[in-house]
This record gives sequence, C-alpha cells and structure tokens, in this order.
Amino acid sequence: MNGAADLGGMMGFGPVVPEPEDERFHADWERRALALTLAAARPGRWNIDQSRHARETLHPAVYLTSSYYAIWVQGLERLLVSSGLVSAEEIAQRRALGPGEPARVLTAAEVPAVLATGTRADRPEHRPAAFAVGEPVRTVVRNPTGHTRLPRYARGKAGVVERVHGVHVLPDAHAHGLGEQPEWLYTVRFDGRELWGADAAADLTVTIDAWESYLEPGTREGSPSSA
Amino acid sequence: MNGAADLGGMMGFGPVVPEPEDERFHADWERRALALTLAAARPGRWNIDQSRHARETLHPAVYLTSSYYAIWVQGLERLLVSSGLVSAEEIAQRRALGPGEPARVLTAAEVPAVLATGTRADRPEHRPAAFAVGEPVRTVVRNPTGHTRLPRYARGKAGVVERVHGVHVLPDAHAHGLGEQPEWLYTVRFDGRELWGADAAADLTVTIDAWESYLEPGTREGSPSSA
Amino acid sequence: MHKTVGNFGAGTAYGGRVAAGDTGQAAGQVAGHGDNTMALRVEALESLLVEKGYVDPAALDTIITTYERDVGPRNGAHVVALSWVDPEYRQRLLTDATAAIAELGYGGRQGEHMVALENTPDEHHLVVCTLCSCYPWPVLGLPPTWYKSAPYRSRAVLDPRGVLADFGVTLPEGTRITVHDSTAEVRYLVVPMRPPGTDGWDVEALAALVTRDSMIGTGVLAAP
Amino acid sequence: MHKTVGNFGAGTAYGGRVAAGDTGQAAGQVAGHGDNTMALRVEALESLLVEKGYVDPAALDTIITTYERDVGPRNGAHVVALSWVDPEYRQRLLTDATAAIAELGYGGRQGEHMVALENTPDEHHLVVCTLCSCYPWPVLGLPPTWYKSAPYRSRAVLDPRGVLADFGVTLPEGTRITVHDSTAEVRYLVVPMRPPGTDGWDVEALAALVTRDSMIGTGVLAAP
Repeated sequence: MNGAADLGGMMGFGPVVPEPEDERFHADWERRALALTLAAARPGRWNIDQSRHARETLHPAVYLTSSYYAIWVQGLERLLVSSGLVSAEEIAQRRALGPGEPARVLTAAEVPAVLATGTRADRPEHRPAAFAVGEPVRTVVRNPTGHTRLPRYARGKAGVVERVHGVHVLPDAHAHGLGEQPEWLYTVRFDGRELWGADAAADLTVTIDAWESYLEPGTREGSPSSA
Repeated sequence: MNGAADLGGMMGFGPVVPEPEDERFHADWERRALALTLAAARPGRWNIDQSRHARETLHPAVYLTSSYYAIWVQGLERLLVSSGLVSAEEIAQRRALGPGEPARVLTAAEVPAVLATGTRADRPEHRPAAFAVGEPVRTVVRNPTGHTRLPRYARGKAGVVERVHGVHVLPDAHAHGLGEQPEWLYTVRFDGRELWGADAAADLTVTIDAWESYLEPGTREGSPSSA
Repeated sequence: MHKTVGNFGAGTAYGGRVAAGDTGQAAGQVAGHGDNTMALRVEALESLLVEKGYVDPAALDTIITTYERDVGPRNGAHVVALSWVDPEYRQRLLTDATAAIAELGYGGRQGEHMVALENTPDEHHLVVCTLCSCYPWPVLGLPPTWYKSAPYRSRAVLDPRGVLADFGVTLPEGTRITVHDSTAEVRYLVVPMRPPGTDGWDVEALAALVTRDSMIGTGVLAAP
Repeated sequence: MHKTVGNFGAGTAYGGRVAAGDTGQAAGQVAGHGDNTMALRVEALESLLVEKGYVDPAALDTIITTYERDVGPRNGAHVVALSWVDPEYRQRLLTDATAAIAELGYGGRQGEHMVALENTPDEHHLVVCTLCSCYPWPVLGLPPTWYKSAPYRSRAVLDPRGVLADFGVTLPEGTRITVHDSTAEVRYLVVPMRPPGTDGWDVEALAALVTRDSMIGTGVLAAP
C-alpha cells in the first residue's frame, strides 16, 4: 500500500540526527516494547509480513508523529486485536476482560535459541529463475491497497539484475493470509537518473530486493548499463 | 518538492467525510485565518506560488496533523518571517518588537474590487506552443527540492494533450524569486492504467495541468488513445 | 501470477475491525476545528499584524462577510441552471467559461481561468487538487473541509469510485470517470446532468436543485 | 529551459531561516522518547498480555538483556576486522556472508540471509530500509533511532551525499555511491575500508576501530 511507511524520496523531514553507538534505548518503555513485540509473536498468530502491514496501515498522521518503538506498540495492539488474542475493549480498558486462549508462550529458557535461530524466508526452488545476473528488467507499475515491498519510487523503472537470492516467501501474499507463494528474489540495480531524473547525481546507484512478480523483462536501451 | 502536500495516490487516511453546503467555518479563528491570509498578501511581498511552497515545506508531521486553515496560518507565519515583514522573535513572543515597514495595506473599501479582480496567471504568447491538442506527450521524471506542480504520481507517464490554455506563469520559477518565466500550459489526459498499473479501473481518466517544461514529445504506442 | 488482495479494493485486514478507531484517533490529533491553541495563535497573529500596520481589521471583516454571505455555490448553481435552459449560453460556457461566468457577474480571485466540464451519461467529471486546495471560489465559494483533506486529495485520482461511495453516490454501469487534478491556475466547474422531471422549470427553480457537490463531481442530482 | 532552484540542492528559501524551528516543533510532536503516555500504554499492554497468559515477564527480561548487552555492533566489527587480515575469510564473507558470519558464532533473527558489501576507493555502499526498519541484528544489534527515522529513510535513496553530510562525512571525488534498500529479508553488512596506518594490527585491535556507522555506510574510518 502507498502508506506513510513508504518514505523513499520524500522530502521535508529535516536533517538526520546521528546517535552514539552505545545509546540503545531512550526510555525503559522502549525496552519493554521491543521485548513484548518479540515475545507476543511466539504464539504464531501472525507473521513478519502481517506485522509490517499492521504498522504501515497506521494513519499517516499517527505514523509520522510516532517514534519507531511507538509504531511497534501500536502495530502490536492491532495484531493482538485482529488475531483475536485480545479484544479491542481490552486494549481500550487496559485490562483483561476474560481468560486468554491457550497459546505457545515464549519462556526465558527458550529466548537464546529462538533469537539465534531466526526465521528463514527462503524456500525450495520449485521452478527455474526467470532472470539471470546482468539481465535488464523493468519493475511493474502497481498500487495495491494491500501489502507490497516494491516502494513507490521504484515502480515502472528499468534496472539490471545484480544478485539472485533463491526463492523467498512473497510478502504480498503472506501479509494477507494467502499462504507463502514463494518466488525468486533478485537484487535489482537502478541508475539514480532512472529513478529520479536527469538532475540526479550521475554516480548514484540504488538497489532494491524484488520478487519475480515485481519484474518484467527489460530492454537494453532502458537499462543503466547503456546509460 | 516531494513534501507531505503531494498527496495524490497515498493511502491510509480513511474515508472522506462529507459536509453540508452551509457549513462554511468551524470556528471563528478559521474566519480570521482566511481573512488574514488574504489581507497579508496585499503588501506584495510574496506571490501565490511562494505561499504554496511555504505550506508544502511544513514538516510532514505538522502538515498531516493540521487542518487546512491551520496549514494556512503556519504558512503565513513563515511568509511573514521569510519576507522580513515580521521577525521570528515577534512570531515567537506574539507581539511587535519594533515598528512595521511601510506597506500597502488592504482597506475595507478595496476588498470587493480586489477579490472581484483576482490575479491572472496568463501572459502574452511569446513563442509558438510546442504541442497541439491530441498530441502524445510524456511527463518528465524530476524530483526538485524546490516547488513544482507536477505531482509524483504523474511523473514519467505517457498522456495526450487535451487542452491548450495559453502561456502561464511557471510556479517552479515564480516560487523562488526567479521571475515568472511564463510557459505554455496544457491539460494532459492519462489513462488510469498508465498512472496506476494494469489493475486500475479500465474506465478511469485523470487529467493534470502541465507546463511545457514538464512535457516531452510522446509516442503513439505509449499514449492512452492506442491503449 | 500469484494471488494477492485486490488492488483498489475495500481495503486490507485492518480496513474493518481496527482502522475505524485509529482513524478517529488520528483525526483527534489534527489541529483545527475548535482548537483553542490555534484560536490563540491566530488572535496573536492578527494583533501583531495590526500593530505592525500591515492589516486593517475592517478589511478582514469585509473579506469574511464576502465569503460567508455573498460568494458561494449559489453562483455556480445559477451558471449551471442557465446552461440547462439556454443552449447558446451553454455553448458559450463550454467554449469560454471565464467569459460566460462573467456575464452573470461572477469572477475574480481563484476563478481567473475557468473551464466548464459537462457531465453526460457516458462521462462523469470529478475535480480535485491533490497538491493543495485549488477551487473555483467565484462560483462555489470556499472549499469544504473534505475537499482540502488528505482522504479526498489522496484517493480522488486513484479510486474515485471509492470516494463517490463515501458520498453515497454510485454511477451507472458504463459511465466513465474523468478526474481533473487542478495543478495550475485553471479552475474547473462541473456541470451536472439536469435531473429528469424538470421540463419547463425556470432558472431559479432549477438552480435550487443544483448542489455544491454536484458541481465538484462528488454528487449527482436526483429527480425532484 | 527555464531556471529553477537546483535539484537535490541544499534546500529552499525555508531551508535556513524558518525550517529549523519548525523541525524542532515537529520533533516535539513525535511520540516516543521519554513520553509518559507511551510508558503507561506499554506498561498496561504488558500487564494485559501477562494476565492473559501470552507472555512470560522473565522472557522479556532475557530478550532485553540479549540486545542491550550481548548482541551489538562489536559482532560486526569482529567480522570486518577478520576479513581485513584473513584473505580467505574475506572471500568466504563476500561469497556467502551468512555462513562466514556463522563461523564466528553470529546469526539468527534478522540475519538469516546476509550479504556483505565491500567498500572500495571507487564505490561506497550505504544501507537503508525505506519501508520499515530492516537491519542486520546479529552483527549490528538493534538499529539506531536515526536509521528508523523519516529523515534517513526518505533521503538515503535520493540524496545519500546529503545524508552523509549530516554525519560529517564527505567522500572523495570519484567515489560512486550505491545505496541498498533492504526491501526483502536479505540483510546487508557494509565492510568499510581498512584505515591506513594499521599494518600488522591484530583482529582485536582492528575491530576496536570499526564503528557501527561504518558498517551501515554512514561512516568511514579515519587513520587511528
């Protein structure tokens, strides 16, 4: 969706404010927000793509006035409600109005193994890749109301395949309970001028990671290599 | 600029809320904000394009959390300061810290004539128009940090000239004290699928008004008429 | 092709259950209507500008009266109704709207370059300003809040049928939609279709049927 | 061609005088750091989830300790320093970063699919996630606030040199920039150039020179 989260190429937010390396949290609630977000995923009621979609569907005025951990908290509240683990009334009243459902709960003992394992997104290769490294491609123009990982600034643009990553779970489907529908994943390289126009820096390259259905065959003329 | 004002195609703002025809203001300060915005332009220290740019440069978090009259008020404060009519300290302290400059002040007697006259944006034709009605064109891809009236959703898109309006003041220049640099102005028609992709409604057409420097010659294949 | 949720559909998993509350929350954060902070800020700004000698309070009152009492959508309704009963006026309106509207005494600020767009059974016109709030003041007055709001400005060019649904409007099958984004100083007036059952009505009676929304394209006119 | 203000330039008429104050104003509106409302909201949410039996408070503490104490940019610095002194490790890192990083005992959540990007005098790599906050946790820990913020996410892909300037970094003439937008589950680790004057240093001493920002691409390493 074209939500407030899709920030690439926007202007007017002011300078980036660097931060020391040892400044990990700015308030204790940020620590708890991190831990809650990770722990509450353990019952398996949503996946990473649903989490991202819950955050990107926040009203843009809310998204842009919230710090990132605040975005996480609000996203988590939505996931808890949409999954049925918690009712909207319980969120509003800030207390339990009934017993919880049976759920797999993350224990302290499990934490190290769970974090050290992670969740792989790659899947077995079920068909040949449509594109090879060096091939010209063009991203599709598409504006779904649902989740997608093709940013607005990179739609309808000519690029070149730089890496082939194997077959990965498709967020556009996975975020909406439509299964994993895994597809080949590519890193695609774009000339900055293709993305932003002739006034862009001549020595800028931008890459995105793009699933196969985000791509169509390109032409040599439209590709950065001939620019 | 790609600021928060460039809203076309964004998602997540919720439904449109209709309003009765006789509901003209929602608070008395809105009346004063309207009148102040109009009256304060009378000294001639800024033009309409500078006004729009002052508003679009508001921080996106401010823009999206402000009602439109609140955007006007904040834009007006910026114009007053950037024009030197009022100091930033005077805005902050909410009182005059020195006498005003000599300025042409709008009188009550002048109001009817000023409003009934308006300010025309057309200028004498100084060269022939580059495009004619029915001609295919393509909008440029450009992401200026300054003011432009070519929305993000309509950049790099193939369309057809629908109307030729004559020569009009160019906002991209006029908003930045670079003179009027008038150019031919066209209404350009786009097929909805050209703008939004194959999933768009087949019977959607969108037009924008585009200055000549926003356009390049198009090709018949890329144009809606052959789609 | 993979299956995903439809484009331009009613929305996502969050469209129903949770979104309503969040939208309200966001709306609550929007500074504006009845906001005391803005009231004080504008009052202070007015005092400052008066004290510096840049504005005359009497002029402010006159501006407000003009747009609260004199200039509003009844002007546009007059134009539309006349175009229905007078084929020659209709032709002049479609050829040079600025001049035709001036014949009736309307014109000026934010109406310097007018274009009239006539709705037909085949084509429905809708006007938006995605970049700010451009609107034909001399014929419609000041724009309604929704016209200047993010929901309308963001969706009108992408999903005009969804926007029309928010107004309770469903167009007949076979009616194409043309959305006009007012990106320059040209201002658009939609001429809605004359409602059935109004044969022989005079201009004044017809004008009373013409709603503001129908002249933006977010409304259609029902039979009286 | 007409003249307008330059693209990608330092900004507009409002870039200097007024914008600073407004940015502060907006930042002040951003909920977050030290915000008591959020503190109460999170506390209530934790109580609710504990009461419903969905989370174990002890697990929360362990997660926090892990990312506050154990997993951070010193892991990545170790990887980078080793790649500087061990050409075979460097080759393995560039060929299969996930496996090479796992050799040192780092891996897991948000680092399942790693790619290493080696900076050279010709090419400087910069990593961003424009859509959310994707970041290689096992080697860099949790992302800094700025990495997740709108200023960085919006500008990195359009004006990376402007972003680098905010970090006080100016690249030499002739260095191209490649910006990597982390739009999938692939996570990127930038391998900065080894600083001059470090011949013969061991891995531990070299690792101490490697900053977090240099492994994102917003920093470069000066001679010690």
